[in-house]
Amino acid sequence: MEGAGSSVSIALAGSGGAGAISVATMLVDAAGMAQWYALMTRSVGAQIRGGETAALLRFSTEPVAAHGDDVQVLLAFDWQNLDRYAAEIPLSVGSLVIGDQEQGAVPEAIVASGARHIELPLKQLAKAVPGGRPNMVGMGIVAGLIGLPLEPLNSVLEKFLADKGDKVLAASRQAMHAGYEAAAALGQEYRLLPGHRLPSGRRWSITGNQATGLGAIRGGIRFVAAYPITPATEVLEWLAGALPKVGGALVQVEDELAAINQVIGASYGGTPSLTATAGPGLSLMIESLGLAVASETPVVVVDIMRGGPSTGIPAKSEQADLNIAIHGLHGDAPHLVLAPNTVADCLFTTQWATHLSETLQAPAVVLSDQSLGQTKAVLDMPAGIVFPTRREVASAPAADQKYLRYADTPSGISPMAIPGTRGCQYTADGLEHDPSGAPSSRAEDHLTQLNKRARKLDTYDYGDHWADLEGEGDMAILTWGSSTGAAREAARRWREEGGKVRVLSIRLLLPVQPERFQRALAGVSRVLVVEQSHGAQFYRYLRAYYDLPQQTRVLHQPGPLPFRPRQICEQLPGWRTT
Amino acid sequence: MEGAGSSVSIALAGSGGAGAISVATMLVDAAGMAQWYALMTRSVGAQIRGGETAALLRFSTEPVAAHGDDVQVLLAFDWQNLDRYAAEIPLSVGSLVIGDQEQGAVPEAIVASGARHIELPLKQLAKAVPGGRPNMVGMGIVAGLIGLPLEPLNSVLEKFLADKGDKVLAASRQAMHAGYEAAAALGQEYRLLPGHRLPSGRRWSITGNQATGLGAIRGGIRFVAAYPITPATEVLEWLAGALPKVGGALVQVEDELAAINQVIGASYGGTPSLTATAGPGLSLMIESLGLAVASETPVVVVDIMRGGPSTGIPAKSEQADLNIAIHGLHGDAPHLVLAPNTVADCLFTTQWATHLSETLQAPAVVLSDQSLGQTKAVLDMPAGIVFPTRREVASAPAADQKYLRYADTPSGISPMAIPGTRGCQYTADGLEHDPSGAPSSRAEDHLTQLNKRARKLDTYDYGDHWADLEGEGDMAILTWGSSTGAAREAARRWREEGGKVRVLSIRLLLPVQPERFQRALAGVSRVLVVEQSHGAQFYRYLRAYYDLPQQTRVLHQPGPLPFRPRQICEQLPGWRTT
Amino acid sequence: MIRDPLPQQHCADALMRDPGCYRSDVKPVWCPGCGDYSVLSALVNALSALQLPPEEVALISGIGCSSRIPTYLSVYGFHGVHGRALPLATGLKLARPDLTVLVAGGDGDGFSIGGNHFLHACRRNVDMTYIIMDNEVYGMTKGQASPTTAPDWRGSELTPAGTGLTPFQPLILALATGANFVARCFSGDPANLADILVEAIRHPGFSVVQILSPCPTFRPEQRQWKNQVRAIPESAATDFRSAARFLMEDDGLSVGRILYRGGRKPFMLSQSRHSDIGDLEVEFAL
Amino acid sequence: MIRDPLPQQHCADALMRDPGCYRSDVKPVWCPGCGDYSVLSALVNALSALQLPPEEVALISGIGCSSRIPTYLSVYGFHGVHGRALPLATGLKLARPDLTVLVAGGDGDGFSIGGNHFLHACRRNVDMTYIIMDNEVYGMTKGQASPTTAPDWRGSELTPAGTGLTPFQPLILALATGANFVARCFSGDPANLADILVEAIRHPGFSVVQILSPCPTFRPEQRQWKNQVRAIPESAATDFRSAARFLMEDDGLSVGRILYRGGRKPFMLSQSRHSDIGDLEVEFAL
Amino acid sequence: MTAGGNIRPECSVDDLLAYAETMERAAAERYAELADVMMVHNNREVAELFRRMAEIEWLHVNNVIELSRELATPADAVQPGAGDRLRGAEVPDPETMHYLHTPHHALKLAQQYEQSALEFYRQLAESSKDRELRAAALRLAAEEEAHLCELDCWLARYPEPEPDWDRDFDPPSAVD
Ligand SMILES: Cc1ncc(C[n+]2csc(CCOP(=O)(O)OP(=O)(O)O)c2C)c(N)n1
Ligand SMILES: Cc1ncc(C[n+]2csc(CCOP(=O)(O)OP(=O)(O)O)c2C)c(N)n1
Ligand code: SF4
Ligand code: SF4
Ligand SMILES: [Mg+2]
Ligand SMILES: [Mg+2]
Repeated sequence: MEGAGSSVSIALAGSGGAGAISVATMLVDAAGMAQWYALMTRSVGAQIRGGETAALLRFSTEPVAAHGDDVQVLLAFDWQNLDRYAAEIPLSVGSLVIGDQEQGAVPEAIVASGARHIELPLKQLAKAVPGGRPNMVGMGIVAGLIGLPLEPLNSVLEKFLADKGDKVLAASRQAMHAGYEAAAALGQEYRLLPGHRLPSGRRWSITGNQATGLGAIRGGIRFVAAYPITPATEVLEWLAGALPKVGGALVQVEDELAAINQVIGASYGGTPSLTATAGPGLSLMIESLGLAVASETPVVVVDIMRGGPSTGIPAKSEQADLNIAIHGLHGDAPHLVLAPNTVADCLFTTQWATHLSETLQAPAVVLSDQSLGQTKAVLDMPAGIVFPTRREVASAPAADQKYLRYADTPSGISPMAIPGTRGCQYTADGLEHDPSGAPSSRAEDHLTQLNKRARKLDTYDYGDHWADLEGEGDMAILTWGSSTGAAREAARRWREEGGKVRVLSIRLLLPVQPERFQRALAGVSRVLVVEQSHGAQFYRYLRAYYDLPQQTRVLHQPGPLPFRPRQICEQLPGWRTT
Repeated sequence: MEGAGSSVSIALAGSGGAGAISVATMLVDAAGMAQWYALMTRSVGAQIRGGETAALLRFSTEPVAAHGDDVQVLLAFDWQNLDRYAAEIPLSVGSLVIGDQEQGAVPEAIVASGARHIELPLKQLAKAVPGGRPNMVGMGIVAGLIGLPLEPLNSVLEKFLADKGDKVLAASRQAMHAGYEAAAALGQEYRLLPGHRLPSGRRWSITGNQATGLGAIRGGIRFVAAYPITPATEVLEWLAGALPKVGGALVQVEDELAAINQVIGASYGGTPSLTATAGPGLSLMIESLGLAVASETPVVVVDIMRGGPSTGIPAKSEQADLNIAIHGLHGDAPHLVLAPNTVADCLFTTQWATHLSETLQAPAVVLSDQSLGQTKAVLDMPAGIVFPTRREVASAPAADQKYLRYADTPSGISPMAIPGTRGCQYTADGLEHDPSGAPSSRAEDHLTQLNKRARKLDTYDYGDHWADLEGEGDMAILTWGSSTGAAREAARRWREEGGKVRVLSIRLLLPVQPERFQRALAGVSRVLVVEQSHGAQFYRYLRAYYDLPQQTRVLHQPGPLPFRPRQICEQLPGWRTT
Repeated sequence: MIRDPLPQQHCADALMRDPGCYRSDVKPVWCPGCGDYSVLSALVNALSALQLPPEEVALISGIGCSSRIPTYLSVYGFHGVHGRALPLATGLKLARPDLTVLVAGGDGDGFSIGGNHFLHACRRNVDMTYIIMDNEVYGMTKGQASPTTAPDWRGSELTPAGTGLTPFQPLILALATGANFVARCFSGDPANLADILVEAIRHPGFSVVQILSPCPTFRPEQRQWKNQVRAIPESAATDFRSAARFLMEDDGLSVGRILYRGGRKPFMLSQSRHSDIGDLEVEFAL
Repeated sequence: MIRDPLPQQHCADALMRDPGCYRSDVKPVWCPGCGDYSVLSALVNALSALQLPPEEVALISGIGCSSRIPTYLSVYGFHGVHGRALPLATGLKLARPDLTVLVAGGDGDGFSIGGNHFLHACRRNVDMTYIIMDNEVYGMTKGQASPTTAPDWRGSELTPAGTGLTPFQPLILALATGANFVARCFSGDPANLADILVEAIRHPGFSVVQILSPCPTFRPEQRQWKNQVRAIPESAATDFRSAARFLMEDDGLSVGRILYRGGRKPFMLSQSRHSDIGDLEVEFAL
Repeated sequence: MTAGGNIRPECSVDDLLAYAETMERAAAERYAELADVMMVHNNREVAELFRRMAEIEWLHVNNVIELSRELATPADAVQPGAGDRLRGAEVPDPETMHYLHTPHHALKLAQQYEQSALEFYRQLAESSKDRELRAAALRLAAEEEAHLCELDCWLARYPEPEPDWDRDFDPPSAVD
């Protein structure tokens, strides 16, 4: 399906310790240095160590945000338990499978795909080099297959093996070369065209979770409370290292209840604050998110979604925390919900979420997911957007005036006093209150504050960032988050075949933007909703808040398998004709 | 507005200690004995003791589920801070206000209503009786005004003052008589017609929270874990006394996280189990509700809703936890959500929820609210419905078979082994699993279990209990929970004026019943949605899951003020003409 | 409120801040006779003695009668959710080490739902003062047993036969987990309480002050506390061991003295090195 | 799995149940070298020694590497959510006092997120046995500091300078809050561990068994534990005081003995009186 | 509780006057607070009484200031410690309050504290060897005595209430 030449998909598999992941990581960086784009996701077994592991790679001459339909080349270091995740490595008749016969027969699941199969003596080739390892041979094979020049390969090897000593480096280089040469015999079919030359440093290699961390720092976050959870831990780990360098700090806490309350406390003190978690942790933060709403304290909570419900499938992706993010709070609790839709967008969306949360004095939930967060991608250096405003703070009132923390302003945003400001002392409260903050159970005060809290979010002008719209025509794909990549690729193919289609990927999920939505979909009569959830949560959300055309279809599937562009394409033509 | 003769609304007010609540409670019981119906709600200030207190009473010859539009008589023992909750005592030009001039002038807020005002020397009358108290005089006045016979009055006095000694009883009786006589001078205007005579014991006097407790026990609940929270504490307190009498038990626990997990544990052991809480507690239970979904453990969680968000307005009512109850869980987590719509229905709905939860091995959330829960009502003895089935349990499998806890059955319900059952040992899990319960992250297993968990809820036949439908015509009021009472009264008035209208009050909020809904609304072209939330949560929910006619209006208002039938009526005719 | 006829303004500026400067104009909803009134008096007197500018003090609480206290002071306050005052305060202090951070609440808030944060706050030893108004009951929800309630108290419908549980010993746990200052006081002696609060606030690290503060509404028998409390003997307060040993034997009614002052360094976040965001981005550039 | 060649069936019926009878056919995903394997062995041996019918035993856990253990046994199991094993087990035992209820998990699960339930489980003293596999790290999330981690351990990117926190002392807290049986063992001595587990399960009330169980993956230095542990002296285990005193001095590496056995009556719910539901309804009838 | 804090027979007049001023001030504030408490709980009658007491205590404050001026003592001889302000003999204890208290109770309460103040000053006057101090103490004692007389008069107007004065038919309310 994808044009060999401008994009190629390759999977590396083997039991843990075989080194599939480290090889894939190096290949991604090398590809970036070779002026290509790349992305890499991984699939792991249930074991902490030594489990089945696969790295799914895509190299491309153009920026790339999703995997293709099929894996064109599968290189397996061994066949241990491959059937446990064979479903995640879509092979077809056109695929090439490279195995080492020393590792036994090709599993049935692979044979059944009809893929072409050849044997290469990876282990033997490695053994020929003193200290050589099969994974390095494999790295050479992949590099050779796609035509990756040796220079970047050598430099990533040097970088990754810097602390291993010269002997290891030399052996690795030699083993890689052996693979590189072996690949020559396999033909030119998988070679990539040259990419666009960009100045050094203009391509980045980054994971979504790192991008989220960087976006937070760019947005101004300087305090983070952390409780580890898969797949959010890397956001926290990256921030732990980065924050102190910019005058911020991260603290590991006892649980998610502490995490959310610590960030509320820090933010109350004037420091933009964030915590990152996954579904189970978000569940525990729900009560205190409501406190942030009622006390009007800005905080950012990043949820790196994983398979649910409950503990679910921790290491795999799903877009099924939309419901809880939108509707999870008790009482009427307006807040912000945003979702990045590419690895790069993890940076922008987290930064914007921080900006909005600070500006609007409301909690923001950022819904990333495992597939964005743990994807490592080579991409164009993200633009350095700077948002102007920051939290509206109060200064000492005139002598005859009393500071009203929850003043009923026209915008709904009330200047917030930062402790230390003389004359503005107030008590922030989760109890309903009057404008001064004093507890009140009067209907009138309740209504005023409910109106105010809703108004500040509803009337703010979010501009064009609310969603990404591309394409034209009377047909639209409506999607969000990590499903956007596959949807865009499907749309591209559709257009290449002469069709017209819009793709609307909503970044700002709450507050809803009905007017902008209507404008974006003006003239659209057919909609395909694409989302990775069993319960069609996004579709239900759209129905609740937006007007959809009569002809609306929903393509929803749970995790852990990501959408393949083909699945979306299949919905388009069939639908067009019926 | 309401016909004096068949219904009368009376408010008793005074600062805490004046005895307004106790008098109102006695009057309700006495009215029931006098073959009437009654209901009583209360409004209290922020003080634990000695705060402003009002009891709102309605007496009627027919069963009654909501307050009327206005209070016809306000009897104030004093005027302390009445303005703090004057909004909750709607007076009109036709109302009568009785005060004691010794307590100072009538507050401006009362005068402004235009109500007629007379003075009675309550305190003096009381003082005339040694040991007499003004509240007893007040009780006599109200009883006299509505024509409550002396016999039931005396017997409730005896019951309530049983442990206070003869002297107190005699003094109270005498003071009450003094009031009774004083009322004679006030005319016949507020006298009620005689009610239907029912055999003794066929009328009950009960609060919604007590009815919830009784429903739980009738449903089979035998284990309750309790963490106190307003306004759910009384459910727990009643159950603490009642459970041991039927072989069950209640345990007070350290927090809501413990409560939900204890009931999951007890239920896993085979004992139908429940916990009751309010919004903040429900928020804390969210993560483990997901565990109940994934592990397929039946549990019932009663949420007595109060004003939100966050700590909100703990002692007042609101219907704003619908969102969290429906959508609050992370991942795709199908479960049951039910809501009673009258005080009596608290019994039925909790019982039914228990039945469904046990049958379907899924958690059920019951959304009652402060206004149902803390209303004391005289009503017809609820019917003793008995549901046949109970949890489908597994027995020892054949020797060559392995017990599969999460077997993919056609109904989606898999027989559950109760610990102690030989040969069926399994591990219940919140991790995704295969049919045996062993952890699995395979797409196939995930899909099977997601399908199964959705299917068991979606395909079950819930019968007619899913909603209450009354009336006919092409216009419908769509409502739920405690707003139903006012909606029904509005509809009744509408019909009395010759109009036609249906009232559909949805009891089973999740899983949704689109076919039943369509049938119930067949021929309806105009819908008025009525709900007590600022964010129109019920309306959004309806849009998400049901098809509403083009002409749909929403009447939504936050707490704490309840709907008055007039507000709903006003929406009907205006709407009809436009 | 009838106040010292001096104008309020002096509170912000004057060299001498009266206790009244630390009170807000919101009137407590506590029941007359509640011990929390005296805690409030003692606290404002302590703040006055310390002459802390009100805007540099923050008082954080959870939910409960006692947790209503921030609204009654003129310092910065946060009335959070039930059981989470300590992490909220911790976040604030870590981000704003310049503020004087106080935490206040009840035995239910702190030891039932909030028990985990209590342990971890003691371990973490952030420089804050935790003021627990212990009435051995959940006042606000109408009188249920709390973790410090005696096992045989039968006053609640939820536990009609008593809880049967070993009462929670906050000070033993505070010592065992690392709190840096431990004292027990009685609201009925607000003068002594004020003195000890001054010391607690001054002492670096996490200070725990348990205050027996009666709830006459749901525990009327606590009106007798004033006849039952006794002074903690000086010998109990010589060091960690003697404090621990004393607490293990004590019935909980010994009050009025600092039991332990530790020398552990308070926990702080280091946020020293400053560099540009651009420097962080270098790691991603190819 | 290589198993006793006897048919499985005998496990249910035979008079003599082998340890193998208590193992399921699901293979652990633990890393080779993980201490939890030995805990599993010791536990099945203990159950075999007690000859408990597998269907009358329930093993409840939270989330973590160690918390995976129920799946590996052939008893009833519940792998709940992170930190909530104790309340889940408590509910089960209260409702089903006939079952033998065991709780297992890690130091993160039990003392970080689950710390509050730990305190209250000790106070409540329900007849259960709590088996903590303490590796001083969060294994499952790839090696962060747990409450029992030494303050200067720098192995995690989340706490690159160490936590700086006083380590959590589970056994001191267990004693202080009312646990009825307290022991510390080492997974490297599974025979001793099995013996102590037998005693712990037999002992009425809440039994706490802390097991040093190394995580060679994230704490490779724990491979040295086998050379570092020493036996708890007999004198430490004579009574509550001696146990408490010993624990306060100990560095946490003394193992292999029951430190305390108390005589407190286990908590149970009384559900004695039986009457008809109709009798309950009388109170409402007018 | 040590009534009188650090004030001993061997203290100076300056100390006594500083103490007295602090105490009278504290008592005034406390009565005002009790008045507020009773207002919040809708016990207007008792609130009014406490308000009166507060006013009287403010008069005492002024009298002490007057006395200081007469004796030309420096304004703040002793810096009171945190607790000293609360350590006074006549600062009423809020924990004796009840929301259903009648004026009778309130007056009894006041009487108790005024009495203890009176005794404190009297004892000081008797045991001190310093003439000036004795004179000052006696003057302060006389003031308390006058106040006590006034209280006696009021009390006569408010006879003891029924024994079940604290019976509240209404249940307490839960607000959070
Ligand atoms: C999550 C949550 N659960 C329960 C409650 C109800 N609640 C409010 S205060 C309280 C107990 C208060 O007891 P304590 O902390 O001792 O304070 P006191 O009122 O005795 O001063 C409870 C259970 C709540 N507000 N939030
Ligand atoms: C609510 C929630 N927060 C965080 C996690 C992530 N998590 C899983 S296991 C674990 C820690 C496990 O540590 P421990 O209990 O010591 O077990 P070990 O793996 O060391 O045996 C964490 C933080 C989770 N599953 N759920
Ligand atoms: S209920 Fe108890 S704790 Fe609460 S205010 Fe009243 S006396 Fe104080
Ligand atoms: S990570 Fe550590 S605790 Fe987890 S299985 Fe491996 S060795 Fe055991
Ligand atoms: Mg308390
Ligand atoms: Mg661990």
